[in-house]
Amino acid sequence: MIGSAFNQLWQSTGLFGFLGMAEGFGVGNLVMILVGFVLLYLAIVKNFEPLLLVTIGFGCILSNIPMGYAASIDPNSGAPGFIKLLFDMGIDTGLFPILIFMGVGAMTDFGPLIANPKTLLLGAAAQAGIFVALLGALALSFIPGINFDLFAAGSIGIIGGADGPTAIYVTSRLKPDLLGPIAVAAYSYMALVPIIQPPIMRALTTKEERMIKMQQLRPVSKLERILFPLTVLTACAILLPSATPLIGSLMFGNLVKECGVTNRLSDTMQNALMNIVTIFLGLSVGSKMEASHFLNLNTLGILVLGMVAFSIGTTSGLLIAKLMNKLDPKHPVNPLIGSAGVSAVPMAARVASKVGQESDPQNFLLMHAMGPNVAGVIGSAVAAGVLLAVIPSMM
Amino acid sequence: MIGSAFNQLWQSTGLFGFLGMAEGFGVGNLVMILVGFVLLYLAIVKNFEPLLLVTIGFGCILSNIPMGYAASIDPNSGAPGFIKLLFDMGIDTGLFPILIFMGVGAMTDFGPLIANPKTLLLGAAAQAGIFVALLGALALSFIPGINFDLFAAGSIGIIGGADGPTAIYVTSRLKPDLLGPIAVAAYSYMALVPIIQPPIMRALTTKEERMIKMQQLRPVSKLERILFPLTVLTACAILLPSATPLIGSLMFGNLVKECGVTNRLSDTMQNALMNIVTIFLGLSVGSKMEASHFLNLNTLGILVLGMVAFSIGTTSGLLIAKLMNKLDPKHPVNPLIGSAGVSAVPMAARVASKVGQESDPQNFLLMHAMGPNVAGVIGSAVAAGVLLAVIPSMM
Amino acid sequence: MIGSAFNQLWQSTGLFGFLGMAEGFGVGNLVMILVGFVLLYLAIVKNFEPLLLVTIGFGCILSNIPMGYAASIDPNSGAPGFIKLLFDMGIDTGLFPILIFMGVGAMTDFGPLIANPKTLLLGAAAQAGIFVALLGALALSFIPGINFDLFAAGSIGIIGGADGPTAIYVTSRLKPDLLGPIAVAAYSYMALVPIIQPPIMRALTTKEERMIKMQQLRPVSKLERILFPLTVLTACAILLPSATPLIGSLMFGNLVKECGVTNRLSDTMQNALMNIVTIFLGLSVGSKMEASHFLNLNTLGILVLGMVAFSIGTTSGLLIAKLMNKLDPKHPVNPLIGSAGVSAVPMAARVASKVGQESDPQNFLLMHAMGPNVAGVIGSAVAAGVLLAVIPSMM
Amino acid sequence: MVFLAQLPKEQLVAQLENGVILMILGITTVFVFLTLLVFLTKAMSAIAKKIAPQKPKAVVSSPAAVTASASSASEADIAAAIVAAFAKSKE
Amino acid sequence: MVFLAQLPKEQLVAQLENGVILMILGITTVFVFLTLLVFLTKAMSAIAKKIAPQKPKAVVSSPAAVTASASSASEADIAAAIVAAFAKSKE
Amino acid sequence: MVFLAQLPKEQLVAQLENGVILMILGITTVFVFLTLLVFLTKAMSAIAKKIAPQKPKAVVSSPAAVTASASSASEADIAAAIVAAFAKSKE
Ligand code: NA
Ligand code: NA
Ligand code: NA
Repeated sequence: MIGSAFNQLWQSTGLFGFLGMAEGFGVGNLVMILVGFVLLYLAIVKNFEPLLLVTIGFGCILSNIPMGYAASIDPNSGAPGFIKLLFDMGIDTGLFPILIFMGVGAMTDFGPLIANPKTLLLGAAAQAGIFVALLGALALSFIPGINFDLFAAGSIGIIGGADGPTAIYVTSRLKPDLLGPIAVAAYSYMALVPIIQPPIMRALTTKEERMIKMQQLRPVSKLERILFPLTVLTACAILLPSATPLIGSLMFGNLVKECGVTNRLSDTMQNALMNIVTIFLGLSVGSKMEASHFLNLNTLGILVLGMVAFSIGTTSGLLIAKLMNKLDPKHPVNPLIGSAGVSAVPMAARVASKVGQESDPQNFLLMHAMGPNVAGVIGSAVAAGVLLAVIPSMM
Repeated sequence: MIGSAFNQLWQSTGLFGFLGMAEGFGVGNLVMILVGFVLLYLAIVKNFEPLLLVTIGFGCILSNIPMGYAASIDPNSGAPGFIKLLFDMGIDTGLFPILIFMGVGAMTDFGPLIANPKTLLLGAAAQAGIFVALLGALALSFIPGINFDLFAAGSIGIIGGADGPTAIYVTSRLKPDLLGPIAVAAYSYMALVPIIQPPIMRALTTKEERMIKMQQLRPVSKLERILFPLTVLTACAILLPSATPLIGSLMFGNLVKECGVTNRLSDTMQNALMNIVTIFLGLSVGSKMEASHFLNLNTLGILVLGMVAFSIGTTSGLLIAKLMNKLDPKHPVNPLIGSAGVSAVPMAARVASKVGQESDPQNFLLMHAMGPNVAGVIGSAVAAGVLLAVIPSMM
Repeated sequence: MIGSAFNQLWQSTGLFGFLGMAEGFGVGNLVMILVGFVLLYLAIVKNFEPLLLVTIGFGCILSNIPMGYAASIDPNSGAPGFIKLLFDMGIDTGLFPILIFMGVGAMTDFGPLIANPKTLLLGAAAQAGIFVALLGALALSFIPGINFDLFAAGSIGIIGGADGPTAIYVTSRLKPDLLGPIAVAAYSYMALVPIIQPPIMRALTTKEERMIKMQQLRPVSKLERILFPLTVLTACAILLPSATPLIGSLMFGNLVKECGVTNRLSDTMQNALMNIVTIFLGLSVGSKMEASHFLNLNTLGILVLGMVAFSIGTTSGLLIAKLMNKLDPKHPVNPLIGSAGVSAVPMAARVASKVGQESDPQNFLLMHAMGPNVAGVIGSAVAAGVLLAVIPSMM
Repeated sequence: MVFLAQLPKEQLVAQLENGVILMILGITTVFVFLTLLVFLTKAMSAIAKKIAPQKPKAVVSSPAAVTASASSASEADIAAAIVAAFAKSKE
Repeated sequence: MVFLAQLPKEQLVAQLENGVILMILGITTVFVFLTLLVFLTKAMSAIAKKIAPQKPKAVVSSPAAVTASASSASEADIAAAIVAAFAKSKE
Repeated sequence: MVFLAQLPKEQLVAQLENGVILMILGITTVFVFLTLLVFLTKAMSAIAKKIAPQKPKAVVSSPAAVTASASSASEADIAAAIVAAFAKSKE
């Protein structure tokens, strides 16, 4: 009798599960746990977007412990695990990325964009990466072993938006199974921006272009800062209602910050609320790192396409900046700030500034690059709105 | 084929919806969005209860964007919008106003009330406005185009409680459709207290009465501060269980603050938790600003009755204070503090103090007015308990 | 007609309920409310774990107000009370204790344990109390009037884990009806550790043993602190997946704290999130203090068994420490630190230090006692994992 | 502007009668409850004085600290934090 | 490594066609929207200047303050940590 | 006081047998798990020393900082409050 109890206990060990002796578990779980440890390594040692990659990595590990049922329903008790509860609460419903976006809005300074609105076009140009990657995903599907439908392709494309919450929101709406690899790709490449972008920037610009000095930004009044989120919201309401959740929450956070009479709400959005949601969101996204959806050629395809998306976005941002200089030579734009249009706030803007100072240490581009950088956030949300409005009606 | 896709996109623009070409949307949405902007204007420029009116206003705008489905179910995907999620989570269940009330309890100092308990009667008197407005709502219903049933009348009456969370809680229980106009009326009139009350106060008191100096309040011990919330809770348990959620959460917050051994909970109740819930509650309440429930004569009736409720409450508070002076001339009460019994904490108490100083700049009434002011919060919750207990059994 | 309305109101008073005139209520509610006041007294005046006992006590009072329906469904409206909402959200699902455990992990310093890992054995030994109490519960059931099934016995045993969230988590999974008495016993005895343990400690040790000085703990590197939670997690994944929720969340919190790149998440886990969840959890647990499940001999049995569990845990911790000294005399262990293995962090460690200084005021044991103290937390979670994995399959 | 269908007159009259009852009931209850609370509070203070006679510690707090609504809390928060911090630091 | 069943070729071609449409549609919309926003922002600034002419208050804020992503809050964390450390060290 | 119906004796005996099994199983598992952890922790420390040999950075932190329960966080709260208050007051 004790023997049978010990046997019962042995059958409930993780080892039993890793060896594939329990239904639904196997060595794939072990591999995914190792992937989780790699994410922790990248986050902690390499400092890759640690807030998200620590939580995603840990969520991946917990969810892959055999018979831990942290992210699924325990078949014995019928009770959902705590990560499944969090997932159902905030990812399945889309609530968590929206709340994160409120906090992002409350942390964003649109001042540089208001001072120089034409940098919005750079933020628009850099979204080309999204659609090229989308097309690439559909093309790659001709390769045996890689299969992306239109929903998957849209989710993969949005990696090129270089904006974590937007990528998670779109994927949770279109193709939740791919949340794991897509979120990991999005955050990893955002962390890799200082490595991905500079070679492209140097290749596509001349030294003279990189030395272009831009006019100092004019001061922006408090009233303009208050009216700007309302202006964007109005444009969104008239033109693209499907972007309401993303653009609306971003602009809500920004208005709460800028209006000056709701500072306690702004403070909570940026801190307590954002941190709580980040913890829950990271664990939940990590729970989608399942062997069956991760250990296949599709994931490889996603990683390749994510890199393509970032590169194309960088390129088109740079090229449009050069085109703007041709069309309007009186107000020169340093083309390096075009690459900041991919978003990846504020990393991409810092990279633009740093590459600029290689050519002229006295040329401070950071503030100028913040314009296209935050424009890229709006641009990605607009692109997300198009994907969410059109893709479901195409299938 | 591209043409049809562009057509598809055109049919998903907000403009298409505003023009009434999409089912369920129309120019009413546009009007409600303008109402939302007016609320933002009142909040930001006129400083009308900004924490609530910014969030309600923004929630109103987002919810009225055609085909944004922020506060309803997207018919294409079947997914609820994020404001609908928040509404179902906290308003439909009644949870959010209760949590706010905990925070209010943790912010309230009942010291002045404990030092001078007879000011509780002033807080009782000022609730007359609630019931007069209730009756008024039923009377107004004889006018064609205005229709309030008993549930609506109770919800309208509670505007006279001059207490935001109480008004939202009662309305969410009795008549959720009216949440929008009732919350807006309640918060607007609370912000307008410095304009509504002084003329009534001057008209109903003589200069001698306004110059009455009151005895300095005695010190209140820590033990009394701890026992007070428990005393009120006990009275509520014995007499009026239907007020348990409101009185109970208010007194819970107050005990957590006063007991001295749970400061970290008190701090969170007043800050992180309260701010998070305020954001969620404001957006959710705003989502009830629908054209179909707002753009009719009823809303006009609600605005008129809210004003009546505040005026009657102010009047009865003043008159009872004068009566108390007649009955007990040895402990004179400055009748101006009677008007603070409507709640609208701490605005009404400040108004009492300011009007008092017009007649005698050396007469500091603020602390004396805080007694009836917080008594009004208890009084409104008691009145709410009666409405919640009796109205459903009358229909 | 007014008469009938007043009668209606009288029938909705708490008094009517206490007198047993309303179905489902009676004098038992009154007794439970008094029990709630006793808990508040213990928390506020005697300083017994105030964060939990204030909230549990208040939850008990609110839930027992007749016809307040704070923790049940109002039969008239069909709406659940706010404490029932919180209970269903976080206790029924098991989410709240898990989130608390994250915060505990983020507050725990495993340094002393890493520096002297053999103290893990002391944390193991002290779990004997859990299983002795479990057996005791089953034996006591032979007494008429006391009845515990295996689920109840497991929940009672876990009181001996001396760890609040673990006790609440296990009980919520195995026997939610007993949540009230078990949580109260667990927290009360944790507060009583300075009274329960010292006599046992003095009785089982000689003065020489109590004067044993231990080698100074070696410094622990940051890398070790990061690797430790991952090591424990790995062991848990391989051996005891059923402990994943508890061990996993504890180690997640600890990694977030120690890794150094996610401080804002760690701060929120320890403060805003932990406080919010504590408020919700305490009220919810208090709602399980129902007359029908509390006012019987079982509760008396639980209180006796809880005391037995603490005493046995203390004893076995001490005895194993003495055994370790026999087996490895070169690295002497002061047996007093063995009693800290019951957890009750950090109270038990402080008690060990204080009793040690009675014999030698220059002997500072606190840091040495923290090792077994936090080991006890891991030990209890492991024991919980066994109970959760085996008990359901035995019935 | 939406025009709502008018309720039938009998219902309106019945409602009005119920409203009058509610008013009487409500005002009575509020006054009874708060009057009772006056006496309970006085009794409570008397008991408190007996239990802890020489501890009339805090003077009723200053105007700045007296706030009970969310909107006015920001200054008060800061003030309260300073005060609390100072008080604790001097313990 | 899991090998997925290949989708039928006709579906892949149809998808690709839809993808091209999506691309044209998406890039067009993004450009139209953000171009419109350029003009709206300029108009907004002009209106703002009319409403409140002499309030060009804030210089565009310093680089340190310009952050829009969660990951960039670390400086604030560090500052808080320094301050907390100081506080502790003076105990 | 509620008197509960007595469970049948056979069930009580069966339960007790299961309880003994649980006890043996539980105590064994706890000891095996934590003993294993002793060795794993030692191995981990050895590996850590190899990876980063000259970084025995922090002395084991002071008693005041060693807390693992919710109730003991108050000092840190107070410190944070003081700091926050000061910071705000200097704005
Ligand atoms: Na972007
Ligand atoms: Na009131
Ligand atoms: Na323990």
